Amino acid sequence: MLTYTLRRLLMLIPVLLGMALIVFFIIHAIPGDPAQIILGQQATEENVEALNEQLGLNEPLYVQFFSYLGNILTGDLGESFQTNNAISEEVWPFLAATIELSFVAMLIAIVIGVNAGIISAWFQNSWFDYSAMLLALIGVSIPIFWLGLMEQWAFSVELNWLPSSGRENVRDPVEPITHLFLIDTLIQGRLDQFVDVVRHLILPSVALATIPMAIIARITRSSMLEVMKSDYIRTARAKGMRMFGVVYKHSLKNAVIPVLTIIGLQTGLLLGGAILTETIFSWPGIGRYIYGAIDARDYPVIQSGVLIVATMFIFINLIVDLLYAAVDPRIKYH
Amino acid sequence: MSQVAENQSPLQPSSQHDEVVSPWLDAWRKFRKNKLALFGAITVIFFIILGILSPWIAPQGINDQNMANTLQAPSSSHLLGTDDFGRDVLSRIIHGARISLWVGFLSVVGSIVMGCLLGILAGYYGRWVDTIISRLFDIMLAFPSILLAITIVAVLGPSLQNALIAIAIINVPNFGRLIRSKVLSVKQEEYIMAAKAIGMKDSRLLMKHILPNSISPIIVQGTLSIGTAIIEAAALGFLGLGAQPPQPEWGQMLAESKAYITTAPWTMIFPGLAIMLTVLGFNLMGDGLRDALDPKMKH
Amino acid sequence: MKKWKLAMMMLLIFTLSFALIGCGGDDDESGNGSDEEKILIFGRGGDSVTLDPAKATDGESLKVTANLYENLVTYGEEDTSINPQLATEWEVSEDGLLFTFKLREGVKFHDGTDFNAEAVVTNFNLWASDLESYYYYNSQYGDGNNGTIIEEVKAIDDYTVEFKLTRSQATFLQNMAMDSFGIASPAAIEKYGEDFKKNPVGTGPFKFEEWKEEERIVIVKNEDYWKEGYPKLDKVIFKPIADNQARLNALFTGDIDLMDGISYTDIAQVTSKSEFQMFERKSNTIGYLGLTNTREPLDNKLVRQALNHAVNKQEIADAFYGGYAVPAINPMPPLINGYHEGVEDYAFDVEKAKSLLAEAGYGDGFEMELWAMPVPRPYMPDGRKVAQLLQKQFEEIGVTAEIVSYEWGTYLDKAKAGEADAFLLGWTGDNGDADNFLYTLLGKDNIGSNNYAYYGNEEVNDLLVQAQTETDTAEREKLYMEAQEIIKDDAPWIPLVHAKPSVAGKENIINYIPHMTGNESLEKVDFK
Amino acid sequence: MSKTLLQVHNLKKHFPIYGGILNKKVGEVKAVDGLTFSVKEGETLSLVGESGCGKSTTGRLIMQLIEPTDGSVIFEDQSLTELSKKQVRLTRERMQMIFQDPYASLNPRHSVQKILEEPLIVHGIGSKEERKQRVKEMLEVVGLSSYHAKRYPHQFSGGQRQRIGIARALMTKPKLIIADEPVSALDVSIQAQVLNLLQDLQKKFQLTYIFIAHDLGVVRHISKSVAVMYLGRIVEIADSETLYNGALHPYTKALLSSVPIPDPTIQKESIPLSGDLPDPSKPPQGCAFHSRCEACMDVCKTQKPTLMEVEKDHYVACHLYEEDKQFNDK
Amino acid sequence: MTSILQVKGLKTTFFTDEGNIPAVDDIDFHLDEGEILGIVGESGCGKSVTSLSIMGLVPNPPGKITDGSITFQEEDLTKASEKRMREIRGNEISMIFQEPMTSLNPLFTIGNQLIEAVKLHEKVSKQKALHRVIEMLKVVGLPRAEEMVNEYPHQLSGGMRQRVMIAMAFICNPKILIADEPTTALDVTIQAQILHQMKELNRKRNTAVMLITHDLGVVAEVCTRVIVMYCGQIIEQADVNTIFQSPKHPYTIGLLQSVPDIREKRSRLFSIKGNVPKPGSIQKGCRFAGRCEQAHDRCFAEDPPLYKGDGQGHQVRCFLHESIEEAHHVEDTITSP
Repeated sequence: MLTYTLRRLLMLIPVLLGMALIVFFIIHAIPGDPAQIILGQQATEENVEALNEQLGLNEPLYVQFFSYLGNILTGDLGESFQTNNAISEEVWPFLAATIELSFVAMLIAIVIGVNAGIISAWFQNSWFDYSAMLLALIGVSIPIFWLGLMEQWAFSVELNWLPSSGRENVRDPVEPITHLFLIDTLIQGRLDQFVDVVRHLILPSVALATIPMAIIARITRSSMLEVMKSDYIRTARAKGMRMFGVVYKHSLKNAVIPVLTIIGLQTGLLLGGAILTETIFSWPGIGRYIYGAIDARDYPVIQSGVLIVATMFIFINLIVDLLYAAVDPRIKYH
Repeated sequence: MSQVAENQSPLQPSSQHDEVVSPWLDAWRKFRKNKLALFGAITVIFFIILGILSPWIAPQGINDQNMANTLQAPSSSHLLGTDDFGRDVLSRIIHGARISLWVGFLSVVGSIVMGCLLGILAGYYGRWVDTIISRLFDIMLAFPSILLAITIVAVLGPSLQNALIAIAIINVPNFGRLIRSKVLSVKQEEYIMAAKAIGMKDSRLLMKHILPNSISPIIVQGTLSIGTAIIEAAALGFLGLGAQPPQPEWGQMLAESKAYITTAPWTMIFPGLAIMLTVLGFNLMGDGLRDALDPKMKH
Repeated sequence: MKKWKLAMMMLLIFTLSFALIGCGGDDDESGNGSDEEKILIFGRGGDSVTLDPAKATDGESLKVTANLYENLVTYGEEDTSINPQLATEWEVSEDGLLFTFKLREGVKFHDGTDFNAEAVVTNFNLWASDLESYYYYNSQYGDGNNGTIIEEVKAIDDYTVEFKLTRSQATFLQNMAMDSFGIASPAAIEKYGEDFKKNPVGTGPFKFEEWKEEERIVIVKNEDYWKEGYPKLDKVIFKPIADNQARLNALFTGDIDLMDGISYTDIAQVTSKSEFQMFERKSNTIGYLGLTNTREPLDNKLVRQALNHAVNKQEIADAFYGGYAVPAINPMPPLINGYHEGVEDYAFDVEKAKSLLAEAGYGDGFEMELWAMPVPRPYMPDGRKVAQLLQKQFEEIGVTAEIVSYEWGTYLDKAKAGEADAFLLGWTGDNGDADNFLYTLLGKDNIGSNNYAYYGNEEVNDLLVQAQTETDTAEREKLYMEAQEIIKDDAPWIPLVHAKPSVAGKENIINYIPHMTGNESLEKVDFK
Repeated sequence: MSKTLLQVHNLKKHFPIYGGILNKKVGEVKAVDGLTFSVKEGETLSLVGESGCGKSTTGRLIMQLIEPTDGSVIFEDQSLTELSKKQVRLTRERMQMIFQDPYASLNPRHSVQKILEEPLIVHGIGSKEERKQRVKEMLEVVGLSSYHAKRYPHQFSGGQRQRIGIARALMTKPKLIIADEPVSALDVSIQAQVLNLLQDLQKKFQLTYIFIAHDLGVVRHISKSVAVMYLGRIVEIADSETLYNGALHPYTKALLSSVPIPDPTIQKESIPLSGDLPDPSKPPQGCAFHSRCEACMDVCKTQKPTLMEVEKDHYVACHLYEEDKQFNDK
Repeated sequence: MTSILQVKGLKTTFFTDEGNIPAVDDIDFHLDEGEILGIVGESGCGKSVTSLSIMGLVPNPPGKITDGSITFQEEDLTKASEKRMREIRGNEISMIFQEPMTSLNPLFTIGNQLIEAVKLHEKVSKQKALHRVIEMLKVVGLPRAEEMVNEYPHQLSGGMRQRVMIAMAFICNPKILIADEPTTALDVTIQAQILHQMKELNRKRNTAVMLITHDLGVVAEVCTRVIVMYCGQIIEQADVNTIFQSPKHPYTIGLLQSVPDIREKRSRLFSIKGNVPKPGSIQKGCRFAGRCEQAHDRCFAEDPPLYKGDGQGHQVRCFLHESIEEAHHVEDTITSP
């Protein structure tokens, strides 16, 4: 198990290096001069030139790449062109916002998705099964940016039930400790703020949860159905076990493996793919942070931001793989 | 010889009249029985026909502006209302069908071609070729795909064509991996061993046995991916990185009418519905194809 | 049965979620009653980059610093006339090379240190020491050769400062009032060093309290403000919400009190609701369609004139500015001194346009690219839409325009390189002076810089350069009027509209006057 | 005496096991570990043994479908291991294979016509018409009808599919056929049909078979000589009559007595062999069978016995008979 | 000897897209206390469906018992509630399956799965159950029982897993064990061990065993009585010696002759011509008629009944043996209740 973990970690090195390389060169292939963009439309030529010099953008590309690589290896993610802040310090609030949102979205997706999948499999071909699966199919067919706008329109503008954007009540902002507001408000015992944070979370997290929820429901169902056909389920029933026990003890644990994979993949996708949701709901997350940086050609931010997201993605999937081993004793890692 | 013939007349007399059921025919029969899949296929065909015939059936052209008649609610003259240029929303959605389907289809074909090439190379030759290609896929998959698409479009410049290229690129690893694993598993099948045992060359083996047997998951995945690609194109259009005005691409229509969500929601609701229905059609059809062609394949 | 348990759990989850939705559905009170703190939340499109105004290059930064800092002189509430602020009076020498300011006494910085002549000297010397970082100082007072036209800033006594110039500058005072030149506490500059941009200390009506990036900037009432009875508000929170629609929703749900950058299409929504009102900002912008003068067939003046005739500007103003814009005739807005009222615009006349085209040898029309910026700008909220309208209007005269868009940075780069045929662009005035429009945008010297249209008329350039050093106001205005006439005839652009980028807010906000520069002090703003 | 068609000498196949952080080779499974035997033209040699003994691997090694780690395969006086890939391919015209699973060994997307003519196409035999003709003929030969050519594998029953598999193997008129468990997936009544067919074909086309099976009854019925394998090695090889009537190796004996006899009057009470097959990646030291052998001696635990000719044409790898042999030699 | 299980007119049909397939079509048999009854037949003959029908585990949909009764200790199992069936399964009637590799849940330890089997039917502490489990594992000849309870199925060999399955089946002392091809997937040496084990347990605990197999050798070795099935029907039924020494049905005869015998080399095996008809494709007449060398016109037109009773319970479904019925008709009616 340990060796497997180590081996997997070792295998990450070329992936991360390759990633750094690709990000670097794609980003530098984007036309447009960062200095010009930073200084704006109304800047003079000399100012632009001077800023380029200052940012080290006059060096040959490979020199820039290696210095960037060297910096990363020493844990220095660089400084944002726009704010001149160290990215390693600047990025956490954004990351935390995305993590919080993704976590809640994933929680919704898993709780509803897994249960819907189980019930559908259990009552295969019932009206519940049909409607749940049709809903799931619609779920994967909806453009989430559209869903987000519709949600906003319905629940925020028309009904005025929930706030349409942001993470917190601007009039009574959360005092950040971890930047995970759900935790921060609880630590501070501010239940009113906690409720407020939850209210802000609902619309974006539901929009974000839609696709994974649908996918999880579908996978859970098909994987449950497959498991329920298996020989050991027949054995369990031949022992005299009742269906509920069979489903929740024997089937679910076996069915959970493909679901785990999907949860891992989807969580990773959420982390980076939240750009659209974050834009629509003004969620100050990592997706918008990077997207904004692309607009501004803030090379260090794009590079480091993408690397952080990708690394998280990879690690989440690594954790999922390791979870398999916990669930499934057959996967014995030498 | 006589002995052989004598002992072997084992077939039931009726069997001569059995019809020949090819795997494709068999799949079609299964597909036909699946009502949801059929509904999906009909939806897809409906939009395809809409797209093909759009110049003839759309009541108005793509850019027939009428500034005196903007943001009209749905009525008998404009079934789905008009947008901020006074253009007929229905007409634009009909024209948009062509764009969305075209982008979806072409980008998926692009992904399949590139993915197949890389996937086969990786799966068939293995070793370092596999390592390199697989790592490349890993890297690409670790990127948040929409971010990758945005970056690619940023490099190439925003246009429908470049959005198409970006979408094709980001979906390559999905197909590549699929084909690689399929090639690997087909390679293990006994009929491949059998084909080798009759002395078949690798190239023929690949073309005649491995590829045809890998094709059904590609068709299934391809169908599902057209749906995803349409959404991705719409997302890029929505961010202003895809189709350029006045092209009536659905995502770009959404972006243009976003501001009217409270005052003229029809400009927003209908293009969104069009995307959803089309994608739903492809998803239903893909699911049906999966059940018909490749029942073992997972969702 | 465990199935029941499951069902009960589901039910519980649903009930809980409805409870969550329900609670607080009606608590959108702004919390601005008389006994409570008066808090104003200002929603805007983006976050500040820095809170050091001298280093800021973006409007969002200056929007905040305008409340934290004060300049020696300031603009009028509704125009760009020069008024005293930290300086109570000033004198100019005959040759225009010596400016002497009398400073206000008894003013303190937020950190408690005194404002005096030494502070002014320190600030100006600091700016002069690093022209790269102090961008506006360089652009307004630089001499173009890494030097500055301010030779010396001298403290005559505690409350008298003297500026000695190397050459006369007509816009010296005009520039001095720019928000960039707010006077900062020397002690704080010393104390914070690099971090000063996050710890601003000025003399303004509000003190800095907190900056949480992408989330909010909070400034609070400066109790020791020298202007008796101001500010009225206790606290102002600047809240970035990038999406226009989301920002508007936030206004409607009561999350914010004021929002700028409202989509013109949404104005009707605001005015239809009695709880909300619009504030009109005077135009300091020009939105135009540049016709790159060096590219075929736009190098032909007749073609450019024809295109000018083909455009219905009023339609653009109505459709995409909700009426909050006026059709543009000259390359600068009418409020600027030197604006030529007498210039007559090319009439919207399709036949005339066609005949001009025919005369130029393009009777059958031609094809060109029509560039539209991908991002909303203060002078043009939706370039792509304007482009579509223009495309349609050009089609009428047989010109086929293909709409092209690049990512914003690329767009500027390429346009600057002269790669565009016709391109949408615009300008927001920096200091309310004609020079900042005419010379910057159309001076031949600025080709490759802000003269994106590659308009290279020597005569115009000479007039504009001459105006830069002319200190006599009337004489200066004459020079500019002359230039405007020639420009009209040359038609390097199609000036489209002067936008009035308006602000929407709650009905109970009073005394809020948006300034044409885009930034204003909120000291007088109050709730009813 | 007919001449030797196939000679296998010291054939080995070791599959590596990878592990550790760097995924290095940490061990190996000796699936086939030094086989030596030969087959004469027109005869049938059977390889028997329990699952995991390496018999199927041996079949594939002979066909050169997998690359041997060591040893040589000489077919018609040609050493296959020394041939180029292309030359090996060409030898397959004379050397064909039948597989265990008639469901899996036929490409589900090809019609019977396509499946059968493929060997001809691959080896460039005949025109299109001739090939069609030959397919028809061969279908009749294996007891199917020519109209079956248009159908697809899933339309046939297991027995019929196996006939198709056999027909495919015969298309190029090979000399040697390696039959890898050709009847073990079939029902008893069908199994008999296929076995009879194989025998008839052998007579008709003078075929040589290497017959791989685990069913000792079937093996006895069809083979001229039998080799018994245990954990990658041959423990006993002899003429089939000799082996069935006078097996020498304890394993062979146990194996034979384990087979249930369809005669209720014979009552066996003792179990012939206890314990399980050892892990092939960690075979016991010395004789691989010693852990289950009733006659195990000390020497068995340390030394691997070699295959020796104990009687004429009867080879055994067992220490029990080594002494006899040595004694005889003296 | 008393019958512990009585199956009468059992009919199990599968409702599929291709039509309704009667997998088991009107079968009658009984299982006596302590006996080992063999059910032989080729694949698709309905022998497995018979056993699943008894257990009430026919996959539904598509399968369903459509007719007949299964009487276990005077209780008709076809009418028993699911709750009652659960009490019976594993406790009174247990079952082991063909594939020991897949019949155990890979994610739970052996101990866990066996303890579960005990606790489902008896209220005992976990400790006690574990004790029982370890003992049972020893009974079925697994030496390292104490360690094995903490191991997972994949750590065991096929033979060991099948022993675990047997232990699981016997742990509640069932009255009946249904063994569905328990040794088919195993090597001969292991098969011998497992068969031996089952015989031992049958003898010691007097559990009636229903052994389903296609291997006539296994039948001869283990069973006391044999039922031969073909296409969902019983075609011959007799005690084991009778079946092997004087089989009557042409199919049984053919089957016996097609088995290659290890004891002698025959120049040529007898083979039954043709293939097993596809399920559902049976037309009227004897189901074997198409493959039968002795078939005559009547065989194709009429379905032969199961002729019962030569006194020793030898029953045959073949017109050739109509005479048995006539000869012993009177006797039969007297003995049967």
